[in-house]
Amino acid sequence: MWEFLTSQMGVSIMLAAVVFGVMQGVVAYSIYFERKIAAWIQDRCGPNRVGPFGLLQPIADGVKFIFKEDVIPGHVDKVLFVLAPTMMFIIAFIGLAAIPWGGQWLVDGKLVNIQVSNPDIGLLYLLGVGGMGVYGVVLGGWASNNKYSFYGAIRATAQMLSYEIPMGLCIVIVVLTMGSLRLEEIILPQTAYWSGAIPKWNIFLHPLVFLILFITMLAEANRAPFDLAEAEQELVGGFHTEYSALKFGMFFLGEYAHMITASAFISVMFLGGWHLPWLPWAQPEATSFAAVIVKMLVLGGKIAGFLFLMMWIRWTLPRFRFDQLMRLAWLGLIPMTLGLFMITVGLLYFGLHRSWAWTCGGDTVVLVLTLMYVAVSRREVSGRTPGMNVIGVGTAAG
Amino acid sequence: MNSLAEYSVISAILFALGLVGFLTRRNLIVIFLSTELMFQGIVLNVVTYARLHGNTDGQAFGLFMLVIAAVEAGLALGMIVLLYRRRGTLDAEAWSFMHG
Amino acid sequence: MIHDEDILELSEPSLSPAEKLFIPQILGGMVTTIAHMGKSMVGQNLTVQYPEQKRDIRLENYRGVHRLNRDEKDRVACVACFMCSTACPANCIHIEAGESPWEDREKYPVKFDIDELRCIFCGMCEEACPVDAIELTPHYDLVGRSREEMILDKEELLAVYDATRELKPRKNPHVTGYIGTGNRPGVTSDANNIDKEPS
Amino acid sequence: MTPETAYLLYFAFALGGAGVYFMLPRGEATKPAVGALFGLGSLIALSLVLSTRIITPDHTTYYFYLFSTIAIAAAVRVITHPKPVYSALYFILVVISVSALLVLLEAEFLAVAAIIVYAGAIMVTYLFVIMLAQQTSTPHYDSRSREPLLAVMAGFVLMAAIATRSADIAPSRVVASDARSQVTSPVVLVSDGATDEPTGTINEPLTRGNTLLVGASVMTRYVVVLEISGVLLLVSMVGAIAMSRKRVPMEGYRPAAPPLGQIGKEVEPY
Repeated sequence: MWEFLTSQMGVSIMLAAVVFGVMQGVVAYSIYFERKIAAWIQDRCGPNRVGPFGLLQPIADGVKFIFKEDVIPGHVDKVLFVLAPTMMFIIAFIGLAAIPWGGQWLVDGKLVNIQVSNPDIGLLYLLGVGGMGVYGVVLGGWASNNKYSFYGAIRATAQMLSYEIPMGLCIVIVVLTMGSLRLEEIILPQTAYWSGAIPKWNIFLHPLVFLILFITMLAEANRAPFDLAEAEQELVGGFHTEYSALKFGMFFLGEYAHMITASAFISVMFLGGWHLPWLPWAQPEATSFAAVIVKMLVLGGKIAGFLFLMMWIRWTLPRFRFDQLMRLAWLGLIPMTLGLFMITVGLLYFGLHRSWAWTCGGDTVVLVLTLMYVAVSRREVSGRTPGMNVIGVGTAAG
Repeated sequence: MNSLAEYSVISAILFALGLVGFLTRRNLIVIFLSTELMFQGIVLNVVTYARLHGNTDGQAFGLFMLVIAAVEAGLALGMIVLLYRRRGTLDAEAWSFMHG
Repeated sequence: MIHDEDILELSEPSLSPAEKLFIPQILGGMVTTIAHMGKSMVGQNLTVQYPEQKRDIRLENYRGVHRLNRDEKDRVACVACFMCSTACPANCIHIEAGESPWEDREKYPVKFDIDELRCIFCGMCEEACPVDAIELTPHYDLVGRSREEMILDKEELLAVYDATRELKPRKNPHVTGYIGTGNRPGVTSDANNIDKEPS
Repeated sequence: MTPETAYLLYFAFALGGAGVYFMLPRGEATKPAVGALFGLGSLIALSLVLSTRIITPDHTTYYFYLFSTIAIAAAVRVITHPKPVYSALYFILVVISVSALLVLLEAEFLAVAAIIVYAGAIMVTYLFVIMLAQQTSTPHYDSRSREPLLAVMAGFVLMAAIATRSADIAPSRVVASDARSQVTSPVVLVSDGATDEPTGTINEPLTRGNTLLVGASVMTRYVVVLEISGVLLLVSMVGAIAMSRKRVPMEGYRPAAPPLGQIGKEVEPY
């Protein structure tokens, strides 16, 4: 039994169970913290009725979601209506399978990866899973047979398709820099130090790419300020207008699980995953069981930091308008990432892709060019440009 | 361990099913879906034979096939949208007068 | 009619490059919100913890649940004149009048129902009442499990009076000349003095 | 392949053809249950044929059966489901299960690339168009197929032809034609003792990283193809934009105006 438990497959199975179970709780409590943070930012108290400091609120919410009447409206496409929240939930969770949680564990003289699966193509797997994430929204919106839901679905589709391009390009830049698609091999070079002090995290190497990837992650996870698919003021509830009870709960949990997956992903890509400088437990050489736990906690802390950042942004920024959203992707992020991509390829050719001065110089060049473009561009934020409403005049009725 | 013949049988089935769909269905979108189904069969077949040869040329061609599929989808969907706007229907027979 | 001088022409503010880039503005906004968050986390928020804490309200003119006042002999003060139900914009007052068993008035309400769900708490009934028999109390947390329960009849309205008598004593209506139904603490208006004079 | 297995294979395809014929939308005459029954029989017969090819069953065998069953069943539903949205969703299922088969063939990179490109991008666009264009009620052209019998016969005869031929892989020829291959890995050819016909089988996995091999192949031998496919993508982008940019009303043709104020009654919402 011990033999099996300490084999790679046993560890993977256990880790899958643990991650899935723990993530349910984490997701539930991230909803609690979202409400708390929102309340604090708005000078309120937040949930404080159920249990001390309202800490049992997620359980109460869960009970409510389960026991409420699960309405399936008569006019919906029933199969897809039921399928959509399930897909949202599952797809948000399966991305966690490729995350390296705790480096390696030396047990009985052999090293075991603390990772559910360590495929050659871990990054691409995450990208593929992320691309599938839109189906829950689209199907839910369409199956509801409700105009508001449908608008939400259409917005989500266009948004995800647009933001997948800069996201993919950012990932390609990281892959070019690190030279591997395996997540564990992306972490390992990041555990070295520059001049013995600063960890070689990719965020220092490519700060602009990190920023852009974070923005696209927000958009992919349907988070504010990119949550146009569920814009309450315009679309009632967007794609989940018709949903109630457990199905709505699954949409809700799916959104937060998506945030966690995205945070874990970006931590691994840019913040060294489980690595923390100067902490001997969180170094690749440490392979004891305690080190594994510490590494998991470090990665968890980074995920929590990103979650807090996302919540902070959500309760600070107003939602984008749709044309602003599209312009940001197509005229802002995609040209920037293309420029960064070309610079990275050039640096790779000369073997300078891991040198801090050159990569940051490249990022600065792209940033300065963007700033110059923005400074000379005459577009205002309102999006009302001269001649804009000419489009569409004189066309046939569709 | 399987022999590779099974994979090519599956790919043949996928291809032929795509063909049946292409011939019978009248909805333009489903017709194009059927061609994508045929693509899937072909990709599987190509990779199977490449695996048999022990090299990766088949996977390279699978990748190019993905490119072709993307190109086809882009153009086909653009065309379908155009046709739908003209006629308000997705029926392929609505355009049968274009023959000759 | 909108006059030309009332129209205010607005144009978009022109944005600096930093504002067009969003990022400095976003960072400024995030600093603001985190400052608020820090303040709230140490307990400086404005929320009233409702069931435990209650906001101070002005007892004299808060428009909460209705009550039917009793006069000095604990009889219902209403004379069933239908002024309140006539004045009610929501048509929530239903009165059935009967011949009064007492000598000092002709009619009294046999039934007096107020549908608190229809009521809009405008206070018109209070204004209309010639004998100040109907009043709105500072009592605002009225709950019920059914619609029927929310229609208060005469006894319930009188019970509201009994419950809120201490909190908001009945005004001394000089028109009726009833005495001894209480005085409003801290109010030394002419009305109080006038009411006392006949005694 | 012995004649017996060949006949069993033909029988499986005949059953499958009947199943697809019954499942194809033919208005009132559609009998999905009967079709599903035939299809089940066909799958069982097919698995009997394929099981004769198994040399040593291991876990990949079970995965192969699982994912190929899903792929075939989903593919049948792609072409037979009267609602295009469901067709598209079943197609995603086909893509995923074919990707799983590709993973079994140790082509992980292509598998995930297929999921990203097909499921992540192409099918989303398809769904987008379907949802914009299609009502929830099934229009007549979706509930009636065109010449189902002839098409099924043609398709399944073709299927039988290809499948029978490809089940007879002769590895000696294969190895001979592989002489010029640059990137090679050990291929062990194991003889199929039951039929005394040789069958190509891989006992050792590709040693180097799959992505690396594909990348080397694409970037060296097929770099011209890569460039051409890039140009093709550009052309299609230009074409798609040019096509959908402007709406050109046809000469003298007026689209039927939708009845006003009837949404939700005569006209289903979208």
